Amino acid sequence: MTDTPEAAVDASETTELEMTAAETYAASLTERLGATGYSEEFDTVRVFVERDAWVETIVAASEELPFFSWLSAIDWSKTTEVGEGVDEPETLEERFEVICRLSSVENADGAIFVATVPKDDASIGSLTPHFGGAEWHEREAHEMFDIAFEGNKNLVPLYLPDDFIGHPLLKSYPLIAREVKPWPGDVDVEPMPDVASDSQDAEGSDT
Amino acid sequence: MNFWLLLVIEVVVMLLLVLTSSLVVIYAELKAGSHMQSRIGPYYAGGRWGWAQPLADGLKFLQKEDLSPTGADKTVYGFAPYVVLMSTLAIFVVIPLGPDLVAVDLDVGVYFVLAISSLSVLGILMAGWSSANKYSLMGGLRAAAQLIAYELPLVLAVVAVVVQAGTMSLNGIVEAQNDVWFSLGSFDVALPFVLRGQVLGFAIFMIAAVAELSRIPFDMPIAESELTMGYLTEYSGIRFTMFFLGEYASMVGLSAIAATLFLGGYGFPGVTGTWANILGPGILIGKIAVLVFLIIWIRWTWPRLREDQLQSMAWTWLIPLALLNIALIAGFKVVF
Amino acid sequence: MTSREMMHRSESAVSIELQTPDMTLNIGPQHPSTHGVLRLVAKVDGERIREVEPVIGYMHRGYEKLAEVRTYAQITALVNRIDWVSGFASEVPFILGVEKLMGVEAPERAQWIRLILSELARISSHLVFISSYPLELGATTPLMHSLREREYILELIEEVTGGRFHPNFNRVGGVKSAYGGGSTTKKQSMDLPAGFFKRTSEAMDRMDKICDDIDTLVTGNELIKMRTVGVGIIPPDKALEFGLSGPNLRASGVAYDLRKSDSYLTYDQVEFDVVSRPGGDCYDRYLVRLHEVRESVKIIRQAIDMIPSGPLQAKVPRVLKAPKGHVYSRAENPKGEFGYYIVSEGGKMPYRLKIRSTSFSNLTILPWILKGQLIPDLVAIMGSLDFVLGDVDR
Amino acid sequence: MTVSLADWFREAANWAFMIIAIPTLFAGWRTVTSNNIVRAVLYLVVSLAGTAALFIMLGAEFVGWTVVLVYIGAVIILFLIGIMITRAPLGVDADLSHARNVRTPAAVLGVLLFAVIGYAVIDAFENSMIEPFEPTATADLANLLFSRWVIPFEVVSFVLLAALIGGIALARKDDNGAQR
Repeated sequence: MTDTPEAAVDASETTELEMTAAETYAASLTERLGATGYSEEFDTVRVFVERDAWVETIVAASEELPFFSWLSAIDWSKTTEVGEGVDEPETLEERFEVICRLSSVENADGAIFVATVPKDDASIGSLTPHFGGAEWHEREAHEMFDIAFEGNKNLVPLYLPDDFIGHPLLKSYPLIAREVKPWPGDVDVEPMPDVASDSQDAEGSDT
Repeated sequence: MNFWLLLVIEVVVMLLLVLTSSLVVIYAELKAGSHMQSRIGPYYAGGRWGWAQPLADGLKFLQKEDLSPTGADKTVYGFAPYVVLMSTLAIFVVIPLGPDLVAVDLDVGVYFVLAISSLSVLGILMAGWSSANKYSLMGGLRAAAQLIAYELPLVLAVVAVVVQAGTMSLNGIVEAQNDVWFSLGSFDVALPFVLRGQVLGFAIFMIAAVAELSRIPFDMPIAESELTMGYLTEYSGIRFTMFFLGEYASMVGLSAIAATLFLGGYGFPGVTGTWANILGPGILIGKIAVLVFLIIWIRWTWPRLREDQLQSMAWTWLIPLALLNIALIAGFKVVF
Repeated sequence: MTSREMMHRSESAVSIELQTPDMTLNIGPQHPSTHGVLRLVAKVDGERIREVEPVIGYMHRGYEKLAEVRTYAQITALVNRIDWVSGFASEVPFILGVEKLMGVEAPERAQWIRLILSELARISSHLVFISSYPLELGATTPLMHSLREREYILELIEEVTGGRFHPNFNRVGGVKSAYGGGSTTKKQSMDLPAGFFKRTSEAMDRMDKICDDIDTLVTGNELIKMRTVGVGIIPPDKALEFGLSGPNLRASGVAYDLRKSDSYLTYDQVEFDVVSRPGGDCYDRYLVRLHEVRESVKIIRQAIDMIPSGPLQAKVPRVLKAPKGHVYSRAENPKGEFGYYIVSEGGKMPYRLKIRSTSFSNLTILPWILKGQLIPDLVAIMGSLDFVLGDVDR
Repeated sequence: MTVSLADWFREAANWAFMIIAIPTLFAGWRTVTSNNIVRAVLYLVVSLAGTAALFIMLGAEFVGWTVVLVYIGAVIILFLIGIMITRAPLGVDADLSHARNVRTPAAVLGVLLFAVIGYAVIDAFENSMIEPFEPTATADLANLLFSRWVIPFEVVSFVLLAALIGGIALARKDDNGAQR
């Protein structure tokens, strides 16, 4: 996979000396699953998976990470109707990322599996035959991003009314309320209290 | 003319008795329930202790709009509460308050009570079916299945009493319990049936009575968390009040029957003759109060059973036990 | 055969077609046992459920979209509205994630305060369960007793945060200066209100007492056992497959508690047991929650002894800007694993915020578990899953 | 001894009889003409209740209450449960409106039955009067039932079984419908 975000490191190149525990774990997990790459930042392990290998990789990973936590998607878009845009729109490749997190139930291990799905062919295999809990998550991703999950027989809207038009979590979907009345933005963010200089003796006030 | 006057007086007295007793029981339920839940309960209505709360509730219900669903069978829907209320009111007719204080001393008093009280099922089924609501229908069916299942142990428990007393007249049954059973020297002992080997019968009767009343732990017909309010779901205003009154009236009625059949009715050791007529109602009311409190207590303590558990309890426990009870009592009667 | 007879025949054929014994029962969205606006479309055969299709979304507020147009500080006001029964607990993982993203660490005292309030929120949430669950089975009295005790917890939360349900108390790098702590115009960080710890430990004594009361009133009650033991059994593998977490998972015999296995705040410094039960039925789910109240009491007692003095806020820049990155932050909420996956492209607002809400995942098992159950068991099972609709719909 | 019409109307008991009998007859009529099965059953209840009331008027209290307990309280209720569980639509049920070629023989049969029973009753009792308001002792009835009439009594109890079977038969789908 060539279009992984910049934080991603190719699995074969990670033989650096100063690897954190999470990074070591990420590297070994990626190798065991035969995934294309991984990234580790802020203790969050992401493992990149080919779209075609999506289902089997996750099923294989569930041997050691049996807890199906959630499934969702990210819309990487150069332009956004509302909210924060991407940092470098000119180099970004527009795509969906389908993300699914599995975790261990014995220790802190866990990983987010990421598969890239092109926007013009937004479909990926469904996890429902293997994880009953995936059905609702996939339905949600389907209605919010218009990603098809092949094999999920019940891809009807979960939250939205049946006659709803549009896919709200797409970056191209405007927030109607914002159109009517602009949000004041961060003007009303309350000022942070000045702490370190004159904080009270905390215990003193409590007796 | 005398007959008609007496009839009118009896009807009025009966109605007042039923109304006041159910209002008192409603109040008792409000108060006892709230104290069991560490609440105060009604407090303001009426000035002191919120005694007028049941009246105020009744007035509130009376002035509410009497709604009926569009798809309902209006006639049946309208008649259902009356059928239920009628069947509970009729019970009071035969309950003896004293040796001479009984509206109608029927030769077949017990039989009459059982026959009439079985009619309330009809009203409930009518209500459930005619409401055009699935919850109502399920509630009505549950009620009917439940009442039929518990009618049997109830009847069988009563049969044991009839066997022991040798009469179906309620007055006769009370008198049988006031008869001298044995003497300790010069001291004559009269015991109610519950102390004469009818403990099992009494327990079966009370369990079946609570089930007939559709109260917790047998309140599946109106199970709020499952069927919203069961067959009562669509009722409002005065018709709802009828069901509501009917429930409490039959609580009093069945307690009175239980007190009469098992606890000696208006009888009390040492109270005889005219005194029995004067003190009889008070004694009976005291006994009813104990039973009513028991029923209230159970309600505020237990959860509800499941429909199948209720059925299996009736068919696998209560009915065999009731049959055993009859056999024991009959054997007892033959031997002594 | 005359034409009249033919017509009659066809009429009766139609009426036979319509007499299917299956009835479609719409439970909710306004129904006492659905805790709000959940709707179940159930195909029932008498009282037996053949199939059930949960319909959610009546409370969908689009928090994931809203979060994309709000700054990190503003989002904290949203997230405690997800699971309002334990509002504070939903804030914690988010704020921890943002702090991780920004490289800020809250002072130790603030961490302890978060821990205490999280546990108070857990007790409050579990008390709601303990009160409402017997109610769904028909017992009304435990409701009053445990809600009365919950009031003491809510008062404590209000005393510190100013809000009973929506505290909005966390700030990036610490907690808000406590309500009632003194003037906030002097721009100094105020501490907890005077006497808070004393009142907390008094409340903890009450919690022990109410647990004992509930034990005698509910736990040992034969009828409660008849209704719940062996009902709605979730085997551990199914629980994991459907992403059940929290007490629901622990009742299936999986002792998975993020406070132990992926410790955050200062949970590694306190001693407590992870409550788990092997049965996986409704009764076990109830018992796990009841015992967790006791464990939370234990944790809070230790925290009161161990809390250090110090500032409540770390130094943070006035305008909060996160670096580029992905962070998944999770915490053990009263209802289970609560997580936020924050994707930042640099800037004041997240590029994407995925909220892993607990009740949503816990409810995904409904169609599987309700199949073939009785309607009274439906109530028992749904109640035992302890969901909040705001948490399901987000 | 024959009574004139005026004498007949002077008697309060006869008025009571009319008050009970007319609704009973009407309910019986509606039972067979009603288009809705539940309503038909409810009319049957009214007609049975009227019958019970007539029995009580005649002093046969035990029989009267037996009709209430067994027929209304048990048979009808079981029947109602049976049809409500399976098919109890509100409103008009087309299935119940019979063609004329069914109605006419039924009416003829009914009239014939009435004539036969009426003739038999009049033939047996003619003008003998029944003393009003003197209930039969239940004990006597019991003695008779359990000595002379014990076998008919047991046979009659099959009526409950018949009600159950009838309920099942109604609930079953017709052969041209799908089998459960």
